[in-house]
Amino acid sequence: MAKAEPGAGAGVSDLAASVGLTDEDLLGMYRVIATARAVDERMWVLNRAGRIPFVISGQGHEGAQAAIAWPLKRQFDWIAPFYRSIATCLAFGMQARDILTAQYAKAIDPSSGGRQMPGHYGNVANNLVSLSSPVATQMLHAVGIALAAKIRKTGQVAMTSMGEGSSNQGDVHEGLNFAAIHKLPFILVVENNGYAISVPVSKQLAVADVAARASGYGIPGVVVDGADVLTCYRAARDAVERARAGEGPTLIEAKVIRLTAHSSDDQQTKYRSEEELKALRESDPLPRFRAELQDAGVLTEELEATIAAEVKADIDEATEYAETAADPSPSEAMKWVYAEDWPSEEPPAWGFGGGHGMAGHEGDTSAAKDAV
Amino acid sequence: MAKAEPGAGAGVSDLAASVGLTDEDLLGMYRVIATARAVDERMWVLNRAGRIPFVISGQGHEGAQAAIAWPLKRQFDWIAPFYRSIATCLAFGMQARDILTAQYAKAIDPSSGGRQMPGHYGNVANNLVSLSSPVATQMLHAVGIALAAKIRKTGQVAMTSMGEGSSNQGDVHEGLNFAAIHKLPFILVVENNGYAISVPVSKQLAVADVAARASGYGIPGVVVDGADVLTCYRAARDAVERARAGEGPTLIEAKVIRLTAHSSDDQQTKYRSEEELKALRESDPLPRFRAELQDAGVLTEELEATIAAEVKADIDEATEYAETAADPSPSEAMKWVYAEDWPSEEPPAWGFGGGHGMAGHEGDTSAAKDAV
Amino acid sequence: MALKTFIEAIRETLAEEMRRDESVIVLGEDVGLKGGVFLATDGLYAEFGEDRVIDTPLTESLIVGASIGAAMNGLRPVAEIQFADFIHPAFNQLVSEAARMRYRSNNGFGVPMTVRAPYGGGVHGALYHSQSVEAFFAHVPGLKVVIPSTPYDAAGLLRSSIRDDDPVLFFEHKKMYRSVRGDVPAAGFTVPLGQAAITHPGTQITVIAYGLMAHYALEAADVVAEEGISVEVVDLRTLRPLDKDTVLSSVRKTGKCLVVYEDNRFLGYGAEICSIIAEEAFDYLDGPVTRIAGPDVPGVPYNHVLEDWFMVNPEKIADGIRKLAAY
Amino acid sequence: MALKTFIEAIRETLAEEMRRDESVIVLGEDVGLKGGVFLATDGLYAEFGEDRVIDTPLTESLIVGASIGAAMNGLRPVAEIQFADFIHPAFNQLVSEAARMRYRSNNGFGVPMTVRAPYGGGVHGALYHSQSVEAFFAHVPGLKVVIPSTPYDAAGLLRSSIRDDDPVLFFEHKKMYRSVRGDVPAAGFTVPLGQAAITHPGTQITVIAYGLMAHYALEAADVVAEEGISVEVVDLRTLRPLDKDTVLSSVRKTGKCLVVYEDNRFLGYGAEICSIIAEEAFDYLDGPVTRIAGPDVPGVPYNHVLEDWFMVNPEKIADGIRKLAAY
Ligand SMILES: Cc1ncc(C[n+]2csc(CCOP(=O)(O)OP(=O)(O)O)c2C)c(N)n1
Ligand SMILES: Cc1ncc(C[n+]2csc(CCOP(=O)(O)OP(=O)(O)O)c2C)c(N)n1
Ligand SMILES: [Mg+2]
Ligand SMILES: [Mg+2]
Repeated sequence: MAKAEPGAGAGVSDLAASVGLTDEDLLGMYRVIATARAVDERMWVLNRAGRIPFVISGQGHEGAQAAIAWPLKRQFDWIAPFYRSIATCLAFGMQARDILTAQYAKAIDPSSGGRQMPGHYGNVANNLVSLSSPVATQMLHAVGIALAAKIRKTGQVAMTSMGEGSSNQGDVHEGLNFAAIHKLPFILVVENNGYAISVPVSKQLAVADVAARASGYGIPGVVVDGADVLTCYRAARDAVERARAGEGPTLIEAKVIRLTAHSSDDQQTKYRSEEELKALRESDPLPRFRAELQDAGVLTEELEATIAAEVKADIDEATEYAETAADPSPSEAMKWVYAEDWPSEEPPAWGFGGGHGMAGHEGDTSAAKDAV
Repeated sequence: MAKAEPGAGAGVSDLAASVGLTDEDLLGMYRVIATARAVDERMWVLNRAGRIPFVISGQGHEGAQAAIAWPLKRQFDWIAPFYRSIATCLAFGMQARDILTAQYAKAIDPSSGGRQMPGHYGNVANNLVSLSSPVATQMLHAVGIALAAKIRKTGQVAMTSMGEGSSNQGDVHEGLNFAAIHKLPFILVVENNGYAISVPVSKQLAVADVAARASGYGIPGVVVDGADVLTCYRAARDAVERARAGEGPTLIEAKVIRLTAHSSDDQQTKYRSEEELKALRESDPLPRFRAELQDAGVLTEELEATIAAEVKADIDEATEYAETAADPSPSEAMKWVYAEDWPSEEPPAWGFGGGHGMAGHEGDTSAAKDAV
Repeated sequence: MALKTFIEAIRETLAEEMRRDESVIVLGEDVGLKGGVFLATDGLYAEFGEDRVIDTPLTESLIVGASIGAAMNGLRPVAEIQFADFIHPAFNQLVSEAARMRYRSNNGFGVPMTVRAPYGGGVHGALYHSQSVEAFFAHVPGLKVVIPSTPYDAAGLLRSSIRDDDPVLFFEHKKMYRSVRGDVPAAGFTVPLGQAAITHPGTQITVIAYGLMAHYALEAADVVAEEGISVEVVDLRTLRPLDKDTVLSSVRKTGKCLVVYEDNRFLGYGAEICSIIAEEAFDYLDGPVTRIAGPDVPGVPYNHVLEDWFMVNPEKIADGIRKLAAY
Repeated sequence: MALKTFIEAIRETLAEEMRRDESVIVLGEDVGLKGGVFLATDGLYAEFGEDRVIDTPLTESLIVGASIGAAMNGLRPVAEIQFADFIHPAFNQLVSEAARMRYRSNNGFGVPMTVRAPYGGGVHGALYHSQSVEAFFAHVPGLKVVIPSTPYDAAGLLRSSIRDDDPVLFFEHKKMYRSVRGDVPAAGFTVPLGQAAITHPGTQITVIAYGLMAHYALEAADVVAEEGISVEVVDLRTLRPLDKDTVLSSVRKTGKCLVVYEDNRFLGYGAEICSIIAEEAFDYLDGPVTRIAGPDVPGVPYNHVLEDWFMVNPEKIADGIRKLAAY
C-alpha cells in the first residue's frame, strides 16, 4: 500500500508543502483512494457474477476517508469505522486481501473469520474496531477508547466515522456530550452523502450541516468538501493536534457523494433522478485528486499508469486468494462466544441427557450436534 | 384552584398588561405556586411523620412551572410532565387531592390508582401524560402527541419538561430532531437546577446552557430565569404561539433551583455546601413573585392572607381525604395489563393444571392465587 | 380468494386498514418513496401521502416513542423497524413505556400501536440481519407478540393487531416474504389474537412452532408420516397472550412434545412452552418435552456453511421427532 | 473472617480490586462524591480520584458503550447502572455490542467489563425501582449473568467478574444490601463463575433459586423441615453460564423440583431451568417441575398491599413445596 514509487515521491512539491506533507504522503493517499475504488468496483463485478452475495461500498467517500485517516498513527491510534470505510481501513493498515476475504467470508478474513457480512471491517492488529450493523453504536466505543487513552495517558486519539443519517441516533448525543465534558482525544467524522438509504437529508435533519450540532457540546464543528482531499486532510490534522494536546473532541463533517446504490440490495433509481445521478460524477474525489496531483507535478502520467497497474495486480491477486481460501468450519462455530469454552452451553446429548430409561443414549453427542 | 377572589383580580394592572394578562391570571399563577409549595412542604412533613414513605418534590421549580404551563389550554393541549412537576400539574388541572392521594398511593389516586411511586403524575382527564421513572422517555411521547396533533389538524400543542441531567439522554436528541424536521407544535422545557442528584452541571454538560443545543436542530432556544415568573410566562407564550402557527418547536431552558434534597432518600449535604444551600433562598420564586405582585398592587396583604388560608384549608382537607381513602385491592392487581382480561395470563391452578394423577386438584384456583 | 405472497398479504392489509380508518398511519425508515427495504409499504406513500406515510430519520427509539405518543392522541400508528435486529435501541420505549402505560395509569391511557419488523435467518443476513427477538418481548406483560406463518394469518392477524387497543409486536419472517404463498380472501376478515392453530392433526407427537419453523415442522411431519409417525403440528401464531388451551390439549392427547424455534435455545421463547407443558401436562407425558432450537452463539454467522450449521431445518426437526417417537 | 453486610462486601471488593489492578475503573451516575445512591461506591472517589471514579452524565447507553470501548483499550471498567430498571436504554449496547464483540471478531476483541446493577422488589420501589431484568440478558449468548445471595459470594463473584475477560452483568438484590450479613474472609479469595451451590442439602425436593429468593427458599426449607419434608436448596449464583451439572444431579436425586424466581413468571429465567430439567431429567421426575414466580403484570405496584401481593415470599414457597411433596 505505502510502497514508495521508485524515484518518485521523495521530494516535497509546493502542494505537499502547503499542507506540511511530502509527495510520498500525497501519493500514498492517492494509492489508497485508487485501491479503495478499484477493490470496490471489483466487489460489484463479483456480485454481478454471482461470486459474492452482497456489496456495500464506499464509492464517492474515498477521498475524505483516506485524507482524514492520514494524520492518525497506524497501530497506535484507533479508528471505529463504518460499513463504507474501505478507504479508511486501507489507509489504516488493512490490505485489499483483507477486504476481499471479508467479501467472500472466508476463514482467514481478519475482520470476522467469515462470520460477519461484508462491510463489517475491523481488526485488532490495526486498532480498527470490529463493527456491527446497528448504526452509530461504534460512536460510544470510540469515546470509551478515548477515555481509556486519557486515563492511561497513552497519547492515543480515537476517531469514528458514520453517515449523516446515523448521526441522529441517541448514542451520538450521549457520546459527544461525554467526550466534550472530559475533553477526550476523540474525533467524530460524519460522512454526509445526502441520503440514509432512500431518505434525503431534508427528511433527516432540519439544519444544513450536522456540524452545526458541535456548538451545543462546546466543541468545534468543521464542514469540509469531501471531494477536496487536502482540505479534508487539514481538518483532520488540526483535529488530531487538538485531541493530542488535550483540547478535546472535534466534529468533522465531510460532504461526500454516494456514487452507487445504498447496497447491492437497493434500487436507487426509485428515489434518485437520472440527472442527480449523472451530476454526481462531477464531485468524484478520485479524478479530482488525480488532477490536483498532476497539476502539482506530483503524479506523472507514467507514475499514474504504474500505480494503476500495481493496484490492479494487487486486487487480482487478492481476489484469487480470497476466492480459493477455505470456508470457516462449523466445528469452530461454537468458539469465541466467551474467552473460554463452556460445555454447558452445548445442547444436551439428544436423547434427554441420560435418563435411566435412556441409558443407551447417554453420551451420544454426535447426535446432539446434528440436532442443532 | 382558579377560583376568583371576591372583588380581586377583576382588573388589569400595569404588570398584568405588560404581559397581556389579567390580574386574575397573575393571582391564579400565584395560587398555583403557593399551593404547589404548600403541598410539597406537607409531603415532607408526612414523610418525616412516617405517613408516606417517599417524597420527591418541586420546591424551587414552581415559578417556572406555573408560568410555562399557563399559556397552554387545559384539557385541550397536552403536557408530559416529570417527577418535579407538581406546579405544572396543578396549573394544568390537577388538584391538591390528586397529588396527595398519589403520595398515599390510594385506590383513588387519579395518576395510577396507587400503582406508581409518588411523583409519577399524569391523568387522562387533564391530558397529562402518565410518567414512568426512566428519565426523558416522555420526550418522545410528547413529540408523538404533537405529530398526531399535526396530522389530525387539531391545533393542539404538546409540551414536556425534564431536568438538565435528563436532557443528555439519547431520546432528547432524536425527539428534537424529528420535531424540528416536521415543525411540530412541540415545546421542550428544561428545568435546569444545576444537579442531577449529586452530579453538578459541570460534569453533565460542557456548555453553559442546554438551550445552546437548539440551534443544532434549527429551532429557537431560550434561556429564562426560572425565578422570574413573568419572563417564563412570556417565553412560553411565544413558544405556544409559534407552535400553534405551525412554525415548529421551541426549547425553553429555565434556570431554577432545587431547594430540597433530590428526594427523601438523598443526603444533599454530602455534595452541596452549607453556603450554597443558604444562598439558594435568594432565588426562591415564591417570595419573589409575591413581592412583584405586591409591588404592582395586585396582591394585597389581606388577599395574600386569604389565599394562604384557603390553600392551607385545601391541603388539610386533601391530606385528610387521602389519609382515609381506601387502598387498592389485590383482587384488581391483575387488571389493565391489557385492555381485556386474558385468563391464560394467570398462573396455573396450582397442582399442575389437572393432570390425571391430580384430578382432585383441578380447578383449585384459590390455591393458585396464594401461590403467586 | 386470491393467491398471494406473504408480503403481498401484509402490504395489502396495510393499505386496506389505511383506507378503512384514517387514524392509521405508517412510519419508519424508508417506508415512503422506497416502499420499505422489503417493499412491505410499497405504494402507500403514493396513495396516502407523506402525512400518513412517514419516512423517519434513522432513530428507532423515536419511531417507537413517537408512535406511543401519537397512539395516545388519537392515531393508530403502524411502525416499521427495518430489521428486528434494530429494535434494540427502542427497547426502553417498548418495555418501560408501551408495555406499562395502561397498567401504570390504571387504564387511563392505552397504546394502540403496532410495531412490524422482519426477523429470522436463513437469508444470508449474518449476525445483525437474522435475529429472532421474540423472546425478549414475549417475556414482557403488557406487550402482545404475533408471528404469523401464512399469508392468510398475516393478513388476518395484522388487521387484528392494528385494531387492537394495546401495543402489538408483529414479527414477519423475512425468508417467507416471497417464498410463501397462500389464499387470502378479499374481504376484511380478521384472525383473532391469542389463538393457536392446529395445522396438521396427528396422534403421537405434538410439534409446537411458529413463523418459518411452522412450515419446517409441517415438512418434517410429512417426512415422518411416511415412516409411520403421526405428528400434530401446532402453529402458535400469537406468542403472547398464549393459547395455552390448544397447546395443552394437544400434548395431553399425544403425550409427547417437541418445541421448535429458530432463536438461541437458552431461554428462547420455547422455554416457556416447555415449562408450561412440564408443569401442566406432566401426568400425560410419555416422554420428555424436548426442544430443537438455534445453537447458543450470539447470532447467525454469515458464511453459508456456518449459516446452515446454525439454522433449524426440516431434517433436524424430523430427526428430533424420530428420536422422541422412539422413546 | 469478618461479618459484613452484603453492600460492604461489594464496596470493599471494589476498593480491593482497584488497589490491586490500576486498570480497574468505576463509572456511573452519582458514583463519585455521593458514593452511589446505595453507597456501594462510597469512599472510592476519595481514595482513587476522579480519573478512576467517574460521575457520568445521566446516560446509560453511554455508560455501557464507553465501557465497551474502554475495555477494548486496556481498562477493566466496572459500570454501575443506578437501578436495573434503567438498564434498558443500554440494551442495544449490551446485546448488540458487548455480547457479540468477541464472537463477531473471531476472538479479535474482548470486552472485560462488569456492569453492576441493583435489582428486585419488596423495597417499596414500584414499577421502576423493583425490576428483575436477568431474563433479558441470560438469554443472550456472550453475556455472563451473576446474582449472588451472600456477602461471601458477592465478594468472591464480583472479584471473578472484574477479572473475567468477558462482559458480566452483576445484579445485586437491593433488599439484601443492608439486611443480609455474613462472613467474608479478608484475603482476595474468588468464587468462580459458573458454579451453583447447594446451600441446604435434602432428599425429597429440589428448590432452585438465586438472589433474595435463595434466602426465602432456605427459610421455606426450614419451615417445611419441621413438617418432615426434606428440601435441597440450590443457589445458582451464576445464571449464565449455567451450572447444569449441579442442577441436574440434585433433581435426579430428589425427583421433584420447584423453581423460584421473583420476576414475572412467563418466560422468566426459571423457564429455562424448568425446560432443561423437563428434558434432561425426565426419567427421574416423580412430579411436575413447578414454578413459584411473580405474577404477570408489568412491574411491582407501589402500594404496600399490592406489593405484598406481587412478591414471592417464604410462605408462598413453603406452600409450593408442600403441594409438590404431596404429589
Ligand atoms: C439501528 C439501525 N437501524 C437501521 C439500519 C439499516 N440501515 C443501514 S444503513 C442505513 C442508512 C444509513 O444512512 P447514513 O448514516 O446516512 O449512512 P450512508 O449509508 O448514507 O453512508 C440504514 C437505515 C441499521 N443498520 N441500524
Ligand atoms: C434512565 C434513568 N436513569 C437514572 C435514573 C435515576 N435518577 C432519577 S432522577 C435523576 C437525576 C435527574 O436529574 P435532572 O434531569 O437534572 O432532574 P432533577 O432531578 O435535577 O430535577 C436520576 C439519575 C432514572 N430515573 N432514569
Ligand atoms: Mg448518508
Ligand atoms: Mg437537575
